[in-house]
Amino acid sequence: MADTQLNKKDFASDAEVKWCPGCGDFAIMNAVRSGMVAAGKPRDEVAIVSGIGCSSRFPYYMETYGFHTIHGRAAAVASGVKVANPKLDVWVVSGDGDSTAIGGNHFIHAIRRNINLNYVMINNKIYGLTKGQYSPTSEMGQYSKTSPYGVIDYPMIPLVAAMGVGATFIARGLDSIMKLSTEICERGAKHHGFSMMEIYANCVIYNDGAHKALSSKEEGPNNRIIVRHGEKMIFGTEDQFCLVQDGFGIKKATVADVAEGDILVHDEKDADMATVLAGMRPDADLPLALGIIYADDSKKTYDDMVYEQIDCVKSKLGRTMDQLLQEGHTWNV
Amino acid sequence: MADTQLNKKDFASDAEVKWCPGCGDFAIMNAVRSGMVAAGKPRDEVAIVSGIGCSSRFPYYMETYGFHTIHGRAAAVASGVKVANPKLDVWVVSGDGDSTAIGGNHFIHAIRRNINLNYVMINNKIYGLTKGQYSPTSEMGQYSKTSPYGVIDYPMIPLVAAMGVGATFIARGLDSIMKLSTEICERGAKHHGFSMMEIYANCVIYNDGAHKALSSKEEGPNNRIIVRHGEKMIFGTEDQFCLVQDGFGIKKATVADVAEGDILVHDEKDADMATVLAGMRPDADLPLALGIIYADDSKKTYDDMVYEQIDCVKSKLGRTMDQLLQEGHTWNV
Amino acid sequence: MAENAKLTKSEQIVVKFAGDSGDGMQLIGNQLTALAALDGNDVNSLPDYPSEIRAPSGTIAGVSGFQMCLGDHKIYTAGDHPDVLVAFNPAAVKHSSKDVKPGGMIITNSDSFTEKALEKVGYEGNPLEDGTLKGYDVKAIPMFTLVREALADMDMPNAAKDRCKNFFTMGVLCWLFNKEQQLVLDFIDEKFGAKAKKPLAQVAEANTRAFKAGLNYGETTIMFQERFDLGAAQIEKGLYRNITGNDASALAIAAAGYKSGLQPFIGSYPITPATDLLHYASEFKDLGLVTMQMEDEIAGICTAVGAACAGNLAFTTTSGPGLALKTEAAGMALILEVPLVIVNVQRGGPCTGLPTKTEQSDLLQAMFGRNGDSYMPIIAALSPADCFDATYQGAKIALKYRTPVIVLTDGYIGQGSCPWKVPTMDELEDLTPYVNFWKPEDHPGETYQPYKRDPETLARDWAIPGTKGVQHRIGTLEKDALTGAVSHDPMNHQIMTETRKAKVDNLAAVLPEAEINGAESGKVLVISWGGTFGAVKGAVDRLIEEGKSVSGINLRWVWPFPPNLGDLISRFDKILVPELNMGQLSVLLRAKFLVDVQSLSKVQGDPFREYEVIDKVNEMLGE
Amino acid sequence: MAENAKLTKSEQIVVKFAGDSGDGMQLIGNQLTALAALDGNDVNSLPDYPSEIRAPSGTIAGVSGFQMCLGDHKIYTAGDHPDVLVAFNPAAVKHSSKDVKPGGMIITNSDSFTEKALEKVGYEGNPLEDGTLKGYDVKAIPMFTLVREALADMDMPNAAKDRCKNFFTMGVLCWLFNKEQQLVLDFIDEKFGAKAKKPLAQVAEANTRAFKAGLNYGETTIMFQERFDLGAAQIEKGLYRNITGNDASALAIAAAGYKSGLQPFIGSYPITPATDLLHYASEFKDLGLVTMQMEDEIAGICTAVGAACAGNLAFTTTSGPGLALKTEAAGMALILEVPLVIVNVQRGGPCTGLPTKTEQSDLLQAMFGRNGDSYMPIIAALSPADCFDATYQGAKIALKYRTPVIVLTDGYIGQGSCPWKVPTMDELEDLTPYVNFWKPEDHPGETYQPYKRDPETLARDWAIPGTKGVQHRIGTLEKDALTGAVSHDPMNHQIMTETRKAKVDNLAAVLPEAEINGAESGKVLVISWGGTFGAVKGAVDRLIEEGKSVSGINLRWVWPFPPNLGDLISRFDKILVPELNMGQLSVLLRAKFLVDVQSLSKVQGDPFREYEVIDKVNEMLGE
Ligand SMILES: Cc1ncc(C[n+]2csc(CCOP(=O)(O)OP(=O)(O)O)c2C)c(N)n1
Ligand SMILES: Cc1ncc(C[n+]2csc(CCOP(=O)(O)OP(=O)(O)O)c2C)c(N)n1
Ligand code: SF4
Ligand code: SF4
Ligand SMILES: [Mg+2]
Ligand SMILES: [Mg+2]
Repeated sequence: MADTQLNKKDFASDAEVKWCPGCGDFAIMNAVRSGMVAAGKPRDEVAIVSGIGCSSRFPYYMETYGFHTIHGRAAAVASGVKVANPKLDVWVVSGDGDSTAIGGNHFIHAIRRNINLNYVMINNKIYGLTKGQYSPTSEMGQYSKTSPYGVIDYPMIPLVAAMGVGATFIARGLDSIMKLSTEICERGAKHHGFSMMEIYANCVIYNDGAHKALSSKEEGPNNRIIVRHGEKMIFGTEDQFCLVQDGFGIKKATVADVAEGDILVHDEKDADMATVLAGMRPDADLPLALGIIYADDSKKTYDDMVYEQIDCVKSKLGRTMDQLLQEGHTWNV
Repeated sequence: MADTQLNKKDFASDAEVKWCPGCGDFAIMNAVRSGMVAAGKPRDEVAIVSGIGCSSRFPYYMETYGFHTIHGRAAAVASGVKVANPKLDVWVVSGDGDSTAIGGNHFIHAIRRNINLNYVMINNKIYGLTKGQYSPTSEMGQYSKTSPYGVIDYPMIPLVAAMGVGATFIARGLDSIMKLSTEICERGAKHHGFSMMEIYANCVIYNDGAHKALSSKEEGPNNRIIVRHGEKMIFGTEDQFCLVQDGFGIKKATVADVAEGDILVHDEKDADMATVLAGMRPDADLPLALGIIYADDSKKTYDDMVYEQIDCVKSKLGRTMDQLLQEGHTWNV
Repeated sequence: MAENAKLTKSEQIVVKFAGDSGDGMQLIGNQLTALAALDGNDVNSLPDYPSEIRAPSGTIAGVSGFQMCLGDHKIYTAGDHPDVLVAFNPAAVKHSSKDVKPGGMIITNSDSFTEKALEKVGYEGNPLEDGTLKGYDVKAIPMFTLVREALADMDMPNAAKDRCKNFFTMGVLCWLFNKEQQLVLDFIDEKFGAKAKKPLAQVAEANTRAFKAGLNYGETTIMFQERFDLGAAQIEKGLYRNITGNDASALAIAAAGYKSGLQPFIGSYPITPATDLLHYASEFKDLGLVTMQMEDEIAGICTAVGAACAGNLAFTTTSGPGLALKTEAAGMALILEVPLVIVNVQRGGPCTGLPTKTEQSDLLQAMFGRNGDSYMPIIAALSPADCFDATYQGAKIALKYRTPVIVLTDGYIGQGSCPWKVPTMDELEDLTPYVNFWKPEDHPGETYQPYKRDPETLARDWAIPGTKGVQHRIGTLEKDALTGAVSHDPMNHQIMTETRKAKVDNLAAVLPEAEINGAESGKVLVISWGGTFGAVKGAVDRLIEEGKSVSGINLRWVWPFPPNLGDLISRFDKILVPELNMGQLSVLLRAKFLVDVQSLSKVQGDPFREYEVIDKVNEMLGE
Repeated sequence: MAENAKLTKSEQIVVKFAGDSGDGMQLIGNQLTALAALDGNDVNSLPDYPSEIRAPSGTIAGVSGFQMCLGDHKIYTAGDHPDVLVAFNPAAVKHSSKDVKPGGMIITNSDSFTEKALEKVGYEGNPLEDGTLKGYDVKAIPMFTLVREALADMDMPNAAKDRCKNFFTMGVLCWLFNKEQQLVLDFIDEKFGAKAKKPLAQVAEANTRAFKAGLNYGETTIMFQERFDLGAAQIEKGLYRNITGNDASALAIAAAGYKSGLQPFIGSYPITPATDLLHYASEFKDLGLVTMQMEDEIAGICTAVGAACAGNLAFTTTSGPGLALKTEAAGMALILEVPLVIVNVQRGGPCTGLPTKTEQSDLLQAMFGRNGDSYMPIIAALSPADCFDATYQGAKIALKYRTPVIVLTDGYIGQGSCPWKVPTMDELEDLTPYVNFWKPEDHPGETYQPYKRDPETLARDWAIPGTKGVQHRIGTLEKDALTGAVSHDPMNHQIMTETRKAKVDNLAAVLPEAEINGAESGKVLVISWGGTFGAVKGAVDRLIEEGKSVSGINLRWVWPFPPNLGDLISRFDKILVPELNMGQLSVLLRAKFLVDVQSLSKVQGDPFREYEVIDKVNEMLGE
């Protein structure tokens, strides 16, 4: 099969997909396959690394190289894969628990280093595989097996955390808006640097309806905004709402009430704005931001710098192995 | 000794302080002692938890309870101490490596939970104890024992990362500005919630002069700004510079060039502004922000909520141990 | 017609349920357990489920099983081969029929034997008809048909009606095993009736009807020629409750907190198969149990260490890969010499391995998986109910000796259940004597020395933050043997290393002696530990009955060994250690006693069957 | 006058330098090492420094030491008691003089014996005058005075001049040990002269003058009645370099990459005493060695596993507490069956323990510190120079068998140095035969099966990402024995567990046999491993010389054991295992061979001295 002709189905392995019927992960798998098509690499130059979790079963279902590693360490393993073999297109698929709980440290440091990974975090706000404990992204008050009286941890907002450590690309999708997820995966795949793609998913078994306020036909459009570079930030079932700047923050307004020029226009290269957008939450009467919130290709990637430095030192020092072994103070017996 | 009469010296243990002469940690120790005096707790109700590093030797020098634990885990151990015994005044002292490298995960999650800890991160941008390797806060290009050709990791800005996971108090000090460090520790000690206090320190042995651009008499005032709630943000050797808003960000201006009303006034309760302030860096032609950048007492602490929940469930269910043991389906033989 | 069926007195019956994972095998198994237990039988059970959350239904991979043994005497395992298999679909038949005793009964839902279902599992014909199951006593019951009929006038979707087949089956079994129907009716009432947390009147009604339909089916059809009648077991009088090992550990944690006067504290992170412990314990907020679900296992143990330092009774709970992550911090508890109980519910390894399968392969990790010379006591629970006692004892020793203690259970006993005689709080040993925090007022004129020790237990003098006037600093660097200050003195390190080892070694002297099952000397001694207890006990009992020169010992404390173990071992010609690992206890026994222990290894995610032990012993006896 | 001093032929001389940590004891020690080695002596050294970065100067706690043994024959340890102690201040005298051989020489800087300095260490009088050092041959030299005089006309601060006392001392020693002065002059030139990286003409000049002043001082004063003259050692011809164990490991990593044709990769996190390895390796960018300093140890090993998966030759480097954190991920390499070398430089434990002190207490952690049954080969380096070979061999076995391998060194050999015969790249074994990635073009008509194995080594067929057409998925759940797909099949797990164990066990057959030092049978066999090699070798040699029935064996591969070990052990009455731990190898030997190994334990942060082994053997011989 010629590489150029690949389509989504070519990325499907023949392993039986074992998620629960109705699980949001199915849709995301589809979107990622599109992303891979967009990246344009042949399947044998793609590697997917995952941790442990329902979502982390992902690699088995993809006709690429795949490593289903250990819980929380996917970002670190993938960093090794990418730096060791930079010509590979390396993806990470990881759950909210895998990424932000046990994997939190590797997650933030991979972002900080801007390693050129395509990172898909499937956020169902619950630990699915272990049967329903709350995660760092679970909501305050959420009931779960380990919070029978309600969660008392404040939730982490992964994209805000990502901005806090210098992300160069953040995007948020929703399992039920397939077109958007696909768009995100395609852009993420092409972004040169760490592409942080958070996609909300529904866990039908342990956290069913967690994203209903966003996905419902009636109320969804009032609770979310899909941002697009250069476009005005208007949303709502009837495009009745918009976003306007409020000091260093953002507030919601009714389109009818504001001057057109005051409606914010999305600028995907504005890191400060992106941080504020990523942090918007319906419970603060702001829509959840979906779409490509931040994308900046101007920062060098870690993996590029590794080899730049090697080349630079090579040209400066360029020792042979024998020279290295014999360096310093030597003598003959 | 009556509790009320405590002064700084009362918090000095009789262990010999073993930092290198000239190490920035000495000044910070002094500031923390002031903080403890301000907190007003008797010494036997104070516990200091540290990780491993030069800075983490801290507890030995303090006449309080002290636990010198393992590398990177101070935040987790301290969380246990505080939740187990909430009447204690619990401090953490940790290095930049201890906090943001191996300890990164516990650090961000303790902040996210808003556990009522006083967290002093001594940032010398180097691993001191292990003799000079770069840390996640080291600068791009910095030479160190493990970066003989220059660091290629982007630095983490701990306070921005802290804001990214929902910090309720962030402040930054500099070892050489003793008064400010003291002020920070005093306020931090009194903040109800996680008090994130980053204090830059000079490691005279392995990273001497790392903060020179900030501390030098000539240039320092041009490279830093001490922010104070309600005050205009003006800085410079001759107060010639100021900060003005620029979209969602901040830019530097010359006082002479801007209308007085355009000069930003610091609002320590504005989280969005705080995030931008915390991220200012001299290499982006912005002064490094020092002082109390963000302080918001309105969020409940995790430790408070633990006991609120316990009380609530007690009053609702209030089983005895025997009732618990006998719950469910029982039968007599 | 029921009266025509022969009522056969049985000593024990092995029953196995098999069906789709989503089909509630564990639930129905637990119901029969309760039913039998309420009726005075002893019961032991063994769940067996796939590792997928929802493996595709109707496939072999998706089959869940639940095997149990009911008896009129003490039952130690879930039995070897089922006398009765209840297999709800073709996949279950294919998966489990081969295990059934020759001539054993297979009850199945013939309505589920559709062409599609048969095809899905690779049956060419219908095994109920084509002789595939020759040699078994097959009862093909059209369960859906019968249940729908019984509920014909109820306004429920068929799918909901079909779900009542489990209670229909309970009806059949209730009749078959001659159990008291009222018990099941009460159960339905409790679960769905007016008194339930969430009353569901329709479900109660439907299940009641389905259950009665099942009962009637047994009585009125001529399908069953034989009924089983189990006498009551000779078990201790008292209040009983069916309990899983994980739940028992959770209760022990709360109880130990209560009886020590300390606030119990769990710092943990979810991991299969230890999660249920945390789930259940999280419900005990009203009893003041603090549970912190942390960001990872390291944080879990570290908060626990912090809580211990602050004077709580601290626990951390996990399974193999989690224990691997906790090793450095376990060393912290060890060198700080604070009490900490690590409950490790073992699963199949290495690495992620077989998360839902049982194994005993963390023993050597528990022994040696830390940097430096760092010994800790290890106690192993031998049954679900025993998890209570093992955890409670672990807490006691941790407190008394100021040491981390590892409690080993495994997926089988952690998730399996058995009847448990519920103790009253009064009966439980008082733990307050082991707490004795150092307070200046109790030691007039003395200066507090953090590492001064009790000469007998070697427990150090322990003062917690908040204690007036004795603030002090300790850490994880080597410490002076008295003051606890950092010490790099060579001889001090030697002394401290030896002292830490001696503390654990000395414990042996006060531990109960190992009890021998059988003669005090002989040809073969079989040593069990943890979950292998049941199979070994059953096997040795049978071998002794057969007059073989075989005895058994169970190790409750796996480290240190009971003081009389060496002596007992020396009185036998051969020693056998069956283990669900590659011979880990064997390594410890061989190293300690220089005896050529033979290891019977099994790493198949499944506990031993009695016959496996019996066969091996017979082989060793040369028979 | 010099000519009056007697030139005594010596076989070996033990010298110790002691002074403030900031005073460059290690530097001067290394200089003397180089000087002696250049002159054909064999040398072995032992640094000993406080754990504080900068312990307060002039205090006992702040004393750094560097002991070395120079000889005309192969030298295996830094010697027992110094013949010559060079103590630069009163603290150093107080700290180290008690170790000096009776009648031994103590050279000291009398200018440093100020009242304040004496007081600081608790000397009531001046030990140089008040008889405290009776029984020693004390050479009190006013070094500052003499050096300042020699540099009188140079425009330098006195503090800088005083720093030249080290080269002054080198001058004295050069004369005392009858060494070629040109070597030192060359050295100064190389280090500070025109050819140096950062030429410092003034420093070069000052040190040259100070050195010559020292030489002259030896020659012209009547202080020394005796000079030592060491013959050249009978060591192999070739190019030599003085090297620390950590540096040797770093070089081996680069070399193994080169000789395997793979990109070498280190994923690591700094930890004492392993950091130097990472420091040095970080300089090898021009040789294509990738080092990633990660956020923690777990990330360190995980990136290394990722790099291995991607086809690099992957290493991770650490010390005890770091190894504890890497356990889960080490299991990942094991179950994925990818090559990975874990270099662990052991230090004093448990927990943070004694970071700067040596110990061998990670052996059982290396063996068993992982969840599940998870065996890995373990190789131990026996000297600083041997770290090269041990690391290289580790890489070879990792590649050949597709397995993680643990290389154990320790603080003593990692940071200590000795002369190393530099191999040429041509001499090193070619590692490319062990790489053999699976490529479709080499296997026409075959389907790639990730877990198909080489029948001999049991190494699996290994294809890396980027290989055309064989994309596949593997993970850390148990895998099918052929396809590598997730498998929960009970017998498959049994087979895989046994196969993983067999892979390591089988390695024994191809490992070199254990070589015996001495007779093949006798009364006492002393078994050394890793860093105990030197002391045991020296001790056994001496005991054999004395005609005792004693032999020695060194274990290079600590797991699996060499095939002939059991046989050799059985030929001796008693077995002694000296270890810098509480008897960890003993546990393995006892369990394996059921022999009553006696353990000589030492946990004092310090390697064995020969006499300690000799005393113990004599005790066992009943003498
Ligand atoms: C070291 C370790 N700790 C814990 C676990 C148990 N575990 C497996 S997946 C998981 C969380 C899964 O949640 P998430 O990452 O959100 O994935 P999801 O299943 O929701 O897709 C946990 C706690 C493990 N496998 N390994
Ligand atoms: C598990 C573990 N890994 C690594 C180390 C080694 N180590 C000790 S302190 C330290 C870093 C210290 O840097 P920092 O936290 O910035 O403190 P500083 O010494 O600069 O004050 C490291 C890497 C350790 N002690 N334990
Ligand atoms: S449990 Fe939840 S997350 Fe897991 S497969 Fe099922 S629906 Fe998806
Ligand atoms: S090494 Fe640096 S950080 Fe450590 S004590 Fe010395 S000056 Fe301070
Ligand atoms: Mg999830
Ligand atoms: Mg630092």
